[in-house]
Amino acid sequence: MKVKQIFIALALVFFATTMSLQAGGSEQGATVPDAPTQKSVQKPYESKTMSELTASFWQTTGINAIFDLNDGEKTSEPKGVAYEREMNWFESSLGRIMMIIIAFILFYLAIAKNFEPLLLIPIAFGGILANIPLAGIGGEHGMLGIIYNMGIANEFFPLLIFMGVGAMTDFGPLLSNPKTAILGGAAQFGIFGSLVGAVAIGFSLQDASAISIIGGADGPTSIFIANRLAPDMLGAIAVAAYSYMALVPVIQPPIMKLLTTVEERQIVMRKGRKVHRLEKLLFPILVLMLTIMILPESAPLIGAFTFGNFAKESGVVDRLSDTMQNSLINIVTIFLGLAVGSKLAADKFLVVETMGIMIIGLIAFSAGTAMGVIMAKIMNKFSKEPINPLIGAAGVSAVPMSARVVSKVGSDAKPGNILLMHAMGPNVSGVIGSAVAAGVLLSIFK
Amino acid sequence: MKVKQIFIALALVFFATTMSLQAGGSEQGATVPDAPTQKSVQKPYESKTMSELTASFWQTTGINAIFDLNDGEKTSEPKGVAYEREMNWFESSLGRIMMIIIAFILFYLAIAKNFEPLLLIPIAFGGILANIPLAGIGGEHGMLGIIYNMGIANEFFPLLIFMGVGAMTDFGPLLSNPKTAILGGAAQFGIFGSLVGAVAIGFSLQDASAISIIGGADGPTSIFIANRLAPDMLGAIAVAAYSYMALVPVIQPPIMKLLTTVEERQIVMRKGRKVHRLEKLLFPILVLMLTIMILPESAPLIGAFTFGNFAKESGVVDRLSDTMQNSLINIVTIFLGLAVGSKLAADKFLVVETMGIMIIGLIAFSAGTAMGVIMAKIMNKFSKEPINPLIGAAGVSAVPMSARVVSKVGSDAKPGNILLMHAMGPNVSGVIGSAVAAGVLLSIFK
Amino acid sequence: MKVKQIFIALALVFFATTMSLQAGGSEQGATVPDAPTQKSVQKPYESKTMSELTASFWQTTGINAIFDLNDGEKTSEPKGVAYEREMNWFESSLGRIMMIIIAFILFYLAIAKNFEPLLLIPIAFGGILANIPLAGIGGEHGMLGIIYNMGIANEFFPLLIFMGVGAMTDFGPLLSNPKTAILGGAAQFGIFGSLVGAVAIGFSLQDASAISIIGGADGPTSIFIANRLAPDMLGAIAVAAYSYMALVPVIQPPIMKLLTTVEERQIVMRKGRKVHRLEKLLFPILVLMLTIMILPESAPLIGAFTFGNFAKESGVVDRLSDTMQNSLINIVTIFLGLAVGSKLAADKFLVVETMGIMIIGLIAFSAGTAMGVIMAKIMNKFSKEPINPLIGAAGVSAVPMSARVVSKVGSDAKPGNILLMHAMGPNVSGVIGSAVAAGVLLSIFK
Amino acid sequence: MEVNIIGEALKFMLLGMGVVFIFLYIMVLVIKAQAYIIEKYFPDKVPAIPTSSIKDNDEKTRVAAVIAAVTEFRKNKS
Amino acid sequence: MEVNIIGEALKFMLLGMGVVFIFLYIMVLVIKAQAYIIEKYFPDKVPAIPTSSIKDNDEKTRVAAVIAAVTEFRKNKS
Amino acid sequence: MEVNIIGEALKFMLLGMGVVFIFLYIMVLVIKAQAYIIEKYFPDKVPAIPTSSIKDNDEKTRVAAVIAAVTEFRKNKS
Ligand code: NA
Ligand code: NA
Ligand code: NA
Repeated sequence: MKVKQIFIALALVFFATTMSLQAGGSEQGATVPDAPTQKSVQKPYESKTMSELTASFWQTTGINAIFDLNDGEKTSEPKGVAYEREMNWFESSLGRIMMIIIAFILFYLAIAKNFEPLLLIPIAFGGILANIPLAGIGGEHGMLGIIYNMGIANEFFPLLIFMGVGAMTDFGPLLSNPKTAILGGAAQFGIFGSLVGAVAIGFSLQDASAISIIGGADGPTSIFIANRLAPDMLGAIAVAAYSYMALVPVIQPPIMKLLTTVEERQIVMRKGRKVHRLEKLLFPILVLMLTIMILPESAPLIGAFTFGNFAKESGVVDRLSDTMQNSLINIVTIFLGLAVGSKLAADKFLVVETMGIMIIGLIAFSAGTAMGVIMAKIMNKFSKEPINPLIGAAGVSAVPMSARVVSKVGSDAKPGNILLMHAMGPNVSGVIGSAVAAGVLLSIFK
Repeated sequence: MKVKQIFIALALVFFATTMSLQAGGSEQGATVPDAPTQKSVQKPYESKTMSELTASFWQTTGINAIFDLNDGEKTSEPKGVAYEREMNWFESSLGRIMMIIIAFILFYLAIAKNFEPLLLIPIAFGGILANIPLAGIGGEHGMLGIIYNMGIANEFFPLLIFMGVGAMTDFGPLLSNPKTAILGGAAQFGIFGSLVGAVAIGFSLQDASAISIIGGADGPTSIFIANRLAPDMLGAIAVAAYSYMALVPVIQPPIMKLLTTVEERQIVMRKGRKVHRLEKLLFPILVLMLTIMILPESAPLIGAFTFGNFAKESGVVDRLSDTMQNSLINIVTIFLGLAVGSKLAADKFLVVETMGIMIIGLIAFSAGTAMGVIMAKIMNKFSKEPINPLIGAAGVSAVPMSARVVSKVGSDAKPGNILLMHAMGPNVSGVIGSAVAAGVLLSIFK
Repeated sequence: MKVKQIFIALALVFFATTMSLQAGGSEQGATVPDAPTQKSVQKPYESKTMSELTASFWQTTGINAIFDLNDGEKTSEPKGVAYEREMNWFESSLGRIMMIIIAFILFYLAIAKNFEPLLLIPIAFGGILANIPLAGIGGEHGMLGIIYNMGIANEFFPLLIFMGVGAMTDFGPLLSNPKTAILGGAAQFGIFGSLVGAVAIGFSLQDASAISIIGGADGPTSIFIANRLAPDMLGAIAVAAYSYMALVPVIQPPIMKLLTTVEERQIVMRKGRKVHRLEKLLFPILVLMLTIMILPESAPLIGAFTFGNFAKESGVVDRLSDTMQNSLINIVTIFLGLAVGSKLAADKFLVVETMGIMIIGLIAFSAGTAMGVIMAKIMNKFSKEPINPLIGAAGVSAVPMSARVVSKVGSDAKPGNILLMHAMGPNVSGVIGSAVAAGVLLSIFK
Repeated sequence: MEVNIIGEALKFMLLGMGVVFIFLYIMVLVIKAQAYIIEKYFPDKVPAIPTSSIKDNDEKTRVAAVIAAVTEFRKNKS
Repeated sequence: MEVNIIGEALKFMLLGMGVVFIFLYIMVLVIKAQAYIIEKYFPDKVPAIPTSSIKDNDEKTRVAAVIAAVTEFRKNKS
Repeated sequence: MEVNIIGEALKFMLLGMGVVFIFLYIMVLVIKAQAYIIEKYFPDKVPAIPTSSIKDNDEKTRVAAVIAAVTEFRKNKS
């Protein structure tokens, strides 16, 4: 067969030439004086008996690592070994198992309940990987650590996600009925109300601000702010933000029903006016200009968001807009989820603060929902056109889940009453509102 | 509801276990002696009255930043704070507004006139983001700065773009009528002619070389060379190169008409010979071998270009070739555009050199077009087969715009005379020609 | 024309404003005291006569670089100039030509013989680029060096490939007939047998371990392990692994035929049981849990692999799973291939060790194939259900080539006997087996 | 001291909610103004955005065309 | 010394092949146990995995539908 | 001095345009030689490049097939 012949001939030529020619050259090449040695130094390997070898293998099994409580294993830190500390016995054993169980519960919610699977599956899997003993996957040279340093530590991935979300967002419903934007403002009470709560239970003002952004119901914004104001709590904040976003169908409906009467939930809203294409094209630019004038601190977030939206609405760069909405955002979602999951390592997540963050986050979501609904009730009183108070709940953002939840609760109250488009207005203005609130918090601590 | 029960149970277990177990462990975990402190130090927050708070918020608004002329704001530098300098009043106020207006004009050209929207929209949007006061989006830790360091400062993105362009290029028309390659050489007079012009108006030889590459009408090549020879002017050079490429339909036709008679423009060219598939497969390798022998300095550019083309023509790696032509080049285009746009910051763009660069760039484009047409006229004189002199203009590259412009001017002169395929020969050889010229300039200053 | 007017007006405004306003500001802006000088220092250019200029250009041609044997060119190192050394005359001339010829042979195998083109084409092209004199494409600031540092030096790309392969893998055939997994274990004898061979011919234990992993027939695993145990030999190991994977259709059939009778090759296997969807969903999690318990050292590899598979089987994140299987793995394949190819530089590849690595690799492949077939013969003896010994050969992994080869040899012996699905079981368990073997080797040298 | 820090948080709330509402309120005004201006100067007729997206999307368009055709075909059959 | 190093390599082989076989053997047992349990507790009926993948893939689904339709159409024609 | 620097630039032009033309001229010669050789030794018959691209592209192929089918169907109808 021809291939074999070529192969053999090649090998022979190679062998002959290399051997003869390298003879002189190689000693010259082998030494690089006055330079870092190119050959990595290998530890001398000491001979071991078969049982010594087996015993030393046993030391590297996970079973041993988990059951040996005093093995002095170190934490994994994406910033490097200088930031590592020794784990206590709980973190290196039972804590790991608890976190893996939590990951399984997140899998269950994602797959069986379909709660935000695009986020929960990578996060929970990252959580498992981060809790594997000895492997150091969350460390500087581990896969999760590499990804973390690539895009979380510098806030790059959240901005790319925001860009993609911008390219997927249709501002039509908001432009069609602009006053619903106010509802997206009211729901930001979730942020500032929980801020007060957080300082009340003992967090510092800056930490409390970072935590309260969970009330913005917006993953990228939460990561962005946490990274600036309280990087140590980034993991718990991001996990809380995404978990509650996933739990929106569980958290919001009871609050919505509590604050509204059946009659209010049955209110049918009028169809908004038709929106000119030029309005959609100019809107992202207008929002960006407003941001520049009022609140440059929010400009990275709103800049990325409006860039994505402008690219889509321009209609002339569909190649790029499609890429933002698909391959780019998908790649970043995988990476972001895994890297956020790395903060589910027992030594980082199972700390006292986490419980506080989870509680404050829940309060923030509830307060935002409640204030959105209340503001919608007030607007309904004073508005000529009827406003269904349910759409106020969509103001927390959590695009597009909360708008879907609103629509579902609405059609439960009155079958056929589709509120989805009406809820999208507060929903997308809630994204802008959260970014503005984030900018205010950043500007305070600048 | 089941989910809630799970949730509550989980929270209780979590609370109980963490509290009791961490009690002993956490003080051990909290302190990392002899290591960089893990907890980022937060500035102590001093109590402020409501009006102090409002006043200090006002300091962080964009309106204040633009109207306060003596706020001593610093420039944003991707290389880090050590490279920052204080802005003068013009750069921090009126300059920003001028640049944002320029961005709007680029948007108009991209959307309404459809001039290179894939490049102008990201560049112009990046330009707006780079001119936002206080946000530092163009700085080392800002989104644009991160992207800049990721792929412009090291010339990686231009090469990836070249790879994708290679995978999109069909060398068939060139192989079918090889002597048209000479026209792609003549048009490089745009580079060397404008080099003379640039030194004449006072640029140094090395700066002049970097600027004159704009005449190559090739964005990635321009960025590659500017980065090597005159990194400070990279922004203006890249913007000039892409802007003039976008303006090819405006710049070229008058020159083409000036230098040709109506009869010449009406010349019908014969269809080229059929090209064997093997020729297309071997051509990228041949070009690369020639480059290695004559001009290794051009090898990064031509290497990336021929790799893309070879992957496509091999016919066995369509997965990879499709990726180069779509998701990869789209992602890189978004990033490259934004990062180039970051050089539209007023403090970098509104300098005296920029005007010179814009003027020299225009001269370069015009000189290249003219020399291409003149050479085509000469070839038409001496060739057996008729050559329409218009196709010489496509030699500047600017693939595929200038070939389209040639075809349009040709069919204006004689309806039904489609020169597109004939113009593609000089067009793609112009890309090679520019890369060769770039290599010569690099080799001179090595 | 409107555009021109805008353009001219813009230029005039720009010119006027910049000139007048910058007059005061620019001297302030131009100097950055006490900071790294922003303006890169340019070498003063000394005037040259035309013949001096031509002569100095000649010095930068590739022809000169290859024929001038004592030009003292340095190697290109992705780690930076400190790691460079001077080349000997062979490496800087004849060696380059030999390597380019080897690249051509790889092209021939990829295109004409269709052997693993997705890997061989980027690797071979990277090999050409790495052997270009003077261009330094494989160095720290060259395209290949940038990619190498981005994803090979830190083992990131192999893990991403593994993730994508996981998302493409269907464990159905293995779950349907689980005992065939044992065959994927037997074939790992290729690794450990060749380890003995490698120490016998003089490699150190650690180097021998790194080399023997070629017997795992798995590119990403090879790169991962080589990077940990013997980074200096990474290039030759990766090239050997991928080349032999490409040559599976040449290497395996003779061994398979030698060790089996025609009757054995004609054995028809029964169709496996139907697999429940839940089994497929849980399997990646189970494998990961086993890995955590027994062998955390394998967790990065198996973690990435099972993440991809779990994402696919979950059925709720098809966006992400599609991305892993397409745009992400394609992008990484391009980069990985080019970066591995950079190790085909003559100064790195044409060393005495390479010949040893190529020979050991071939032995490893052959030994693995043989032991897989022998184990299948033994299992056939003791099993109630008939087992075609050919499927043992698929245990080396090299997914899915070796399973295809098995199927081909099987249907050659008995037309219509499709063994593909039966061979997929050992094939995918061979991937897991290699990762486990890799973990054992890592744990020994920890 | 603890009362004090809660007081600060309440001030933050006042400032934050104030800025959020002001921002969104100006946004509402700007949207309305823009709608008014565009309706006045670009009534009805489709704006000058070229449909070059079609070039990039001929795949989609073709699929859409096929679907339309098949739908029609099914209708006609039943 | 060289004999010694080969001895070490042989020990590695013993350990390595042992761990590989143990790992895969436990895996086989776990697969069988899992299959037994799932067959027992989730017999036949499709598990609770939602088909939300369809949402993400309506493009594919549509293409499939079109292909089905055209296939049918061709059959009917001939 | 300024005359001098322009002189240098002119020399650069000479060298640069020279190299560009030489490079492209050799390229033209090589293209012609290649065409001659290929025409001579691989006349007409399609070269040995496998059409494995089809494997990667079955989606496209299917869409194309569907389009062809529908086109045919439309033709037949009218
Ligand atoms: Na929000
Ligand atoms: Na050019
Ligand atoms: Na294997």
